[in-house]
Amino acid sequence: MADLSVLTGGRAGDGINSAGLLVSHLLNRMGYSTYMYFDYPSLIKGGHNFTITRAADMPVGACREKVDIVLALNQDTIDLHRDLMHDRTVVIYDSGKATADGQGVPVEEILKEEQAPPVMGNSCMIGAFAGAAGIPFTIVEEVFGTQIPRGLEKNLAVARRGYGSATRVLHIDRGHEGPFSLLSGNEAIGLGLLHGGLDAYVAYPMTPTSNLLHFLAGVAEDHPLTVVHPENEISVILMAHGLAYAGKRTAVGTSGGGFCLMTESFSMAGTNEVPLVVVMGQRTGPSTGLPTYTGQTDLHFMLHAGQGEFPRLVVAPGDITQACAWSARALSLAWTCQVPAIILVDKTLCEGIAPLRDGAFPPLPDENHDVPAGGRYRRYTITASGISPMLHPPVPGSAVKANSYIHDEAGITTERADVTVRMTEKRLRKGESLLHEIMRLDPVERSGREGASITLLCWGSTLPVCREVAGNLDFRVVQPVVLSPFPGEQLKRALSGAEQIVAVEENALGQLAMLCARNGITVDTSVRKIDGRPFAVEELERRILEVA
Amino acid sequence: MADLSVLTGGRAGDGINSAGLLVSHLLNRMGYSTYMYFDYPSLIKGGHNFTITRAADMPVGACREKVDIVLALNQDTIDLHRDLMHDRTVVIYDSGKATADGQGVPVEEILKEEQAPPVMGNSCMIGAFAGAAGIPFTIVEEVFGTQIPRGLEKNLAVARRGYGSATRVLHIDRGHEGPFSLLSGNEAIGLGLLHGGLDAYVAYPMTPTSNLLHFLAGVAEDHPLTVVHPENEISVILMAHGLAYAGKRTAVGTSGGGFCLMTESFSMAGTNEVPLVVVMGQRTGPSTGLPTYTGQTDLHFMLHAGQGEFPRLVVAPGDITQACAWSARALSLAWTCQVPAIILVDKTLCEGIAPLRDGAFPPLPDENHDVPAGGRYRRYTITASGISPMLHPPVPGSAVKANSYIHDEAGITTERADVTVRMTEKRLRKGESLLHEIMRLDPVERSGREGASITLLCWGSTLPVCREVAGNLDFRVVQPVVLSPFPGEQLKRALSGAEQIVAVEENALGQLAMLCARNGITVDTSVRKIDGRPFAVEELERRILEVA
Amino acid sequence: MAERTLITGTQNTWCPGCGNFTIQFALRNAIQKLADEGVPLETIVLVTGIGCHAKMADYLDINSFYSIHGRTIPVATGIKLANPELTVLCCAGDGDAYAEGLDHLVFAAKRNSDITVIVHNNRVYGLTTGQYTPTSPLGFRGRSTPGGTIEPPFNPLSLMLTSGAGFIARGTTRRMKELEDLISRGLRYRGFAFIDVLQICASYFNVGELYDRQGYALSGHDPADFEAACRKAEEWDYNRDAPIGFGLFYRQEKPVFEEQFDHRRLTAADREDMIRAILAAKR
Amino acid sequence: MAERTLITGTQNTWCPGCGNFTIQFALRNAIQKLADEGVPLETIVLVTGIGCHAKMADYLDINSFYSIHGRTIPVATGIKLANPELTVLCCAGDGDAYAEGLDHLVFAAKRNSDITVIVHNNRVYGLTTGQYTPTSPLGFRGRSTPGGTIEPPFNPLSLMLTSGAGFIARGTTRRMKELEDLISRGLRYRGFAFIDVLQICASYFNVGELYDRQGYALSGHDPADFEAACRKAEEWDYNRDAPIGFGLFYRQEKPVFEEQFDHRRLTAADREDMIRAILAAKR
Ligand SMILES: Cc1ncc(C[n+]2csc(CCOP(=O)(O)OP(=O)(O)O)c2C)c(N)n1
Ligand SMILES: Cc1ncc(C[n+]2csc(CCOP(=O)(O)OP(=O)(O)O)c2C)c(N)n1
Ligand code: SF4
Ligand code: SF4
Ligand SMILES: [Mg+2]
Ligand SMILES: [Mg+2]
Repeated sequence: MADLSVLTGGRAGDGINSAGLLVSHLLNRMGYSTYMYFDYPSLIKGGHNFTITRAADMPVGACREKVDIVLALNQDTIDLHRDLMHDRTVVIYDSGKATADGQGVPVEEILKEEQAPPVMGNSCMIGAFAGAAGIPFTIVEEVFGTQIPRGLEKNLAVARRGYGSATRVLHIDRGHEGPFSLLSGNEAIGLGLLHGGLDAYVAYPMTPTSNLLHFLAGVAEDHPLTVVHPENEISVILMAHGLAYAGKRTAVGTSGGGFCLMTESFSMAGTNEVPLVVVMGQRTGPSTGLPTYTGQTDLHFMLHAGQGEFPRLVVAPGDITQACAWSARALSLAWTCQVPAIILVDKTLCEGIAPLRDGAFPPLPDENHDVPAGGRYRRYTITASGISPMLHPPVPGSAVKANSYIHDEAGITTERADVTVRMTEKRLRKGESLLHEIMRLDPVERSGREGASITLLCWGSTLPVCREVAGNLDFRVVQPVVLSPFPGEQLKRALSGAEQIVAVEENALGQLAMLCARNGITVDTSVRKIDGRPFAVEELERRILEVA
Repeated sequence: MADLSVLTGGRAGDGINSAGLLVSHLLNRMGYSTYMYFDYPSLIKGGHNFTITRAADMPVGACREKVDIVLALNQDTIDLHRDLMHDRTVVIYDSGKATADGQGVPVEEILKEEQAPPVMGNSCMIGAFAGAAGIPFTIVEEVFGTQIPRGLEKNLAVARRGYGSATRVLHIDRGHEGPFSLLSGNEAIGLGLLHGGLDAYVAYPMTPTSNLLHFLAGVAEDHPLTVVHPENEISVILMAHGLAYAGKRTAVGTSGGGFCLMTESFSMAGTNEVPLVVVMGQRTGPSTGLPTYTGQTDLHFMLHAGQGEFPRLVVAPGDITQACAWSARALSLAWTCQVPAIILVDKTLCEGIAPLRDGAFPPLPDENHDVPAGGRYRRYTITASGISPMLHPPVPGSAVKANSYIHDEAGITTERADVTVRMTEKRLRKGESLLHEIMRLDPVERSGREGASITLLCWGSTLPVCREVAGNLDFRVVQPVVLSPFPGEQLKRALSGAEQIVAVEENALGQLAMLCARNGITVDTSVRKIDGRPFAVEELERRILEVA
Repeated sequence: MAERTLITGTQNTWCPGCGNFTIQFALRNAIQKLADEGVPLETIVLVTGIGCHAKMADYLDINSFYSIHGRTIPVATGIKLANPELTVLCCAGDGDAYAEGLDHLVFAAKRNSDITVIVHNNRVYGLTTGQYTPTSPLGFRGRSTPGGTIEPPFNPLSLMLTSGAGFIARGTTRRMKELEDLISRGLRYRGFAFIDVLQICASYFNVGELYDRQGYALSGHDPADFEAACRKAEEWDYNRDAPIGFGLFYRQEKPVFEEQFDHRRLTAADREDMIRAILAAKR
Repeated sequence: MAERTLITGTQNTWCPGCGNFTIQFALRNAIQKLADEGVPLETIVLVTGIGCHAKMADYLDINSFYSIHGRTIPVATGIKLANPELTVLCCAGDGDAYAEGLDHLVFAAKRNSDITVIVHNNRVYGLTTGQYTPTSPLGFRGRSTPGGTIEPPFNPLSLMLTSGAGFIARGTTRRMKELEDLISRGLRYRGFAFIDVLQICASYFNVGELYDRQGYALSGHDPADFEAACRKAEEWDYNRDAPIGFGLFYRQEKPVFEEQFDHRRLTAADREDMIRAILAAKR
């Protein structure tokens, strides 16, 4: 079984993320499934950044504890990562910047001779990597051709010299997968939203969803998509309210701190029934916490944010493909059921890079809101489903009235007890309708061996690592993708027959386990991680075997 | 058994709340326990306002479904409240403004003859009420003497005329209770905070806690208390952070919408360990909802608000006396354990008026933070209890560093995995320490008959109505006053032997029941109310008997 | 549309004598005039905050978005962005627009969002029973400041001038005809139109007499002259007694925010092509 | 105190060439000067937001409150209110103080809170990788505006003038000595002192050359003259090329917010008397 891990490290600001991505693309074109993790502190230049690209002949979505190749753009990369190296780890390093046992690449000399600027140093190292790994240079040419927009010739020249300078130490055969489109989670969410009919995206930058803003702002350069970055998150969500009220499918993106500022208007969506979608990227908290590291600590906050009670959709995709598919569905469901929706992700998923697989672009229902003929339009008409026909201004002859107060069917404020009850009941029925829609969409994913004695229960970005561990240990995995409305029946069914349920979560309190307990599902034991770093495969295996 | 209900009604802006309060004071001085409910829509003048004062020879804290006397300052009071009247309800009305079967009081003529201004009309009606109810006029004099700051003589003269104009229809004997200090919930919270050592209060007006701001602003006129009303709620909680960091015991007050704006800084208190107290008055939601009506819909929002995981104190007092005592304790505990605290109340409690009873001013521990001698002060020193010694600047020779990032013991930002884990564990231990403190304070209240087959489980302002119903039906009542950290053991103990647990809540989802389920406590059935109005005694009785 | 009146049947709960009635009439007339000129009524959208002023959303029979306290402006910008054919206006309170949500006001002016903001500046929080606002005079005794405020007011006109607003006016509920005219002009202005309306609060700040005594209609003032507008705006600082000018202080055309977006709709096919192209580049 | 240096041992992670280093040195020197004059170091408190600028909290060995993005100012006011003996200053970013938390800036100026606010105005969001801020020039290409911004910047000095700030200055990291002097004066000013510092961002907005070319030190300008300060502030609009003045634009004494509170501490006995008196009045 092929399974290769490549660590690419260097100073922040030196393009480590791009270099790691090129490594991924090379291995992608070689016919492997890849996964890339990007680790960086909160600073712009000078600190240490690294990526780990893993390539295998099966789907992977997590790192292993050791790497096979280290591509060192500086000395730190060698010194800081000794614990990640094994006996046969090959170190390829820029010999002008580091010394090590391994293959030195005289980057500076090569650049000088090729009259190339210093930024092309990474191309030289990538070339050396390809040479050492036995990747045909034609693949380097293919990858550079699509991935390097400027100075292709010169970059290739430099890469060829790096390639030539390397001794072949590995013999990677061609694999049989892909090639896939490699996407970050943010990009996958963006594409999913676009598939779901996104008209507008509004956001204020915040790790780990800033790159979704950047991605969609790029799309908006060439396409009729409205992308706005306003003065703060309060403005973000209120602009979204305005856009959606007037008929544009709108999403916003943020992280915990920014979401806090949105909660008041999130609750407003509960009452005024304006469909909103929030992409919410978790990171290590509380408060500013570790802004560039991961966590799964905001589940219950998302389930309950905002005063008052109202139905909401919370989906927590587990990998790139689910992220794309469920972002599309979230936008579509928010509009069908006129509820606020949260796409709950985290730094691991947002900034990890992996192949987009089948199922990323599900068919979506047409939403048409039949408006009863005759008489004036009433925005909040009471219906059996709890869902009122939604029109947007202009509606000839009618006023469309949205209202944050308790209101009557026409949207006029009321303080009457009976109307308050009827409108609350309408909201509850809308929640039922939403649950009904969810039921049809397989809200609980299962994999691994049916009938296995141990079931790993997980949510969000721990899915791939759980899948791999379950594969290795012959366990089963159950993942509720939808967390609100809670698919209790499906989850119970998926878990039926489980002898031992082990919840795997990247938080301290066991938030999914809490949610299960509330719904009458008992988790037997938990494995938790709280240091801001995602589980490595062997780490999770060890931790599970300790308790299971 | 004496049990009298008096409805006082009139136009908004006509001082109905004050009139109702005078009625309460008269009955208080007559030796009864009183409770006053105030019902008003969200407008300033012209809409309909009413109060219901209930007086009995036992503690009461809720209204009955019918009233015995209607004091009508306008026609609406008679027309709108027919459903509250029974066969023998006595209507006393201003004969210049209304017509009814009952006792008309010629208010306008009396005012004219006494050369009194129109605002004294209410005094005339109060006098008539006292006359009709057989309350000695000396009691009117006593009450007016303490409660009417300006124009006492003229008000008394007018009241005497009203008194004389009334036919005595009731024979209220002197009771044997009190007289008590009658306080609104807001005032009780204010006094509790003052007892707890409050130095500063910061708030932006919002129903139902605006009157706490007004009350404390009044106190600050004569006493060294810092009261600030800044530009918005974000500023409110951040000023509180600054005040508390620099050593002032500070509380803030708001309702759901304002709390939303505070969540980001609430989470900051999780990380920077600055003690904060938030008085959070629930009203009917979601969003603006019914701003002047009640609800218990924000419990889970309070338990989970803010990104990340950190211990917090949430107390939900059930009556005026608990409100005072637990506000004092909340401030004290926030400082002892360096956690953010929420005093979770609602419109019913905040704006209801009732006697303050024994136990309102509990003794509080001295908090002294022993700082290990030698070396520089480290704000976040890791300790077994999770609680670090807290000093405020100036500390000679040391810098006091608060930080919203994950930090080391000195308060310097870190991104290290190991320190992140240690600091998270420190926070968890702090939660344990808080729970330990809570244990010693009787966090679960019980009343009614031990061993009764039916136990009413309630939280917050439904306590008094549950107590009364339990008294009538020979049930038992259990009320967790502290909701976070959850006193699971105590609650289980309090509920042990319960044959049927009926949760009584003013929300649609059964939020306490949900919290119990999560903690392994099963509620058998629920009685819920969602129209923004508190339970009346008979209503709750009926509802319980339907399901129990 | 002929059969539609502009007033809903909802019971009005403003206090007797409240200036909001005047604003309501002025606004209704201004809207009626737009309609008479052929602007379809259903293309007009009102956004309100929370406060006495905000009840306008219930009382006017036009599209409305009754938002939350302090948050009219970004909603209005969102609506205009969604559909530039709509005429979007806000009725905001002074607590609303000058305290709770001040930043939005500054940014809408800065970006020149094509909306009209009418601030019902009664210089008090009406609906929450009379606390001071950013434009209450120094020493104002409200329920949160029983001893009088210790903060002087700021001057919203000056603030709007420095923020880049292209249409800046002040009206008062004591001069309804002029107010109606200002609103009409604001609604027609392409860009961010700001109208501060000194509104009487009959219950908590009843200073009609002051506005009558000190007020005068601007005349001979050139609204194209920025410096002159600054001086004129500074004439009265919302605090001390001084002449209070009513009328248009400043007017200038600027590039409009919402016009700089691509407002075409993507067809479903375009959309899928776009996605395919992006995916191809990532392979 | 002699043994305390003002710099912590924390590893510095600003980019090479970043203007923050200059601000750090200027600030350290200004604080050292205060200390030399007898102000105890432990009475100085620094509040920072979140951003590159904010790392100052880790690097300076003085009391600090490392707050959240956009929220330095109300924290600083709270600290000063709690203890008027403290000298309180903020290091804020331009994203921080001009976008996320603009309202606090206006209100601190309005109420004349006795704090000093230093805005590290690099005209870009540094830490989130180079998006535009409210002072980026029109057309700025950042990662959220790859085609260039469509909003002109606003002028923070003008905004502070209309907001009532009593001390308004502009410095730059290209002129460290002058900057140090401005900070020193700001820290000594009784009231709200605002210093906009045009800071170089080596990674995302490296316009040192522009500030050198267009910059000049104010001279012959009377900071007591409000009108002159307004004109001076308008000389450069943070957008087009124009002379950029550095120095003190405006200075005036005003009543200080925190001085109007009663700062006595209640004894426990006073406290219980007070409660008893209130209870008695409610009986
Ligand atoms: C976030 C939030 N804070 C506070 C309130 C309470 N509140 C409702 S209206 C209002 C003041 C309204 O004042 P203003 O905007 O001047 O309107 P007016 O009533 O004077 O027309 C306040 C503080 C609220 N609804 N939401
Ligand atoms: C509420 C919130 N929104 C967004 C962020 C993400 N964020 C961190 S720093 C920053 C921008 C900082 O820009 P600026 O204040 O100009 O500081 P600089 O880095 O340029 O010094 C942003 C948007 C955050 N931490 N909190
Ligand atoms: S309180 Fe003032 S603003 Fe509100 S309705 Fe009454 S008079 Fe009008
Ligand atoms: S990004 Fe800019 S502001 Fe931030 S450290 Fe680097 S040079 Fe300085
Ligand atoms: Mg107002
Ligand atoms: Mg900046």
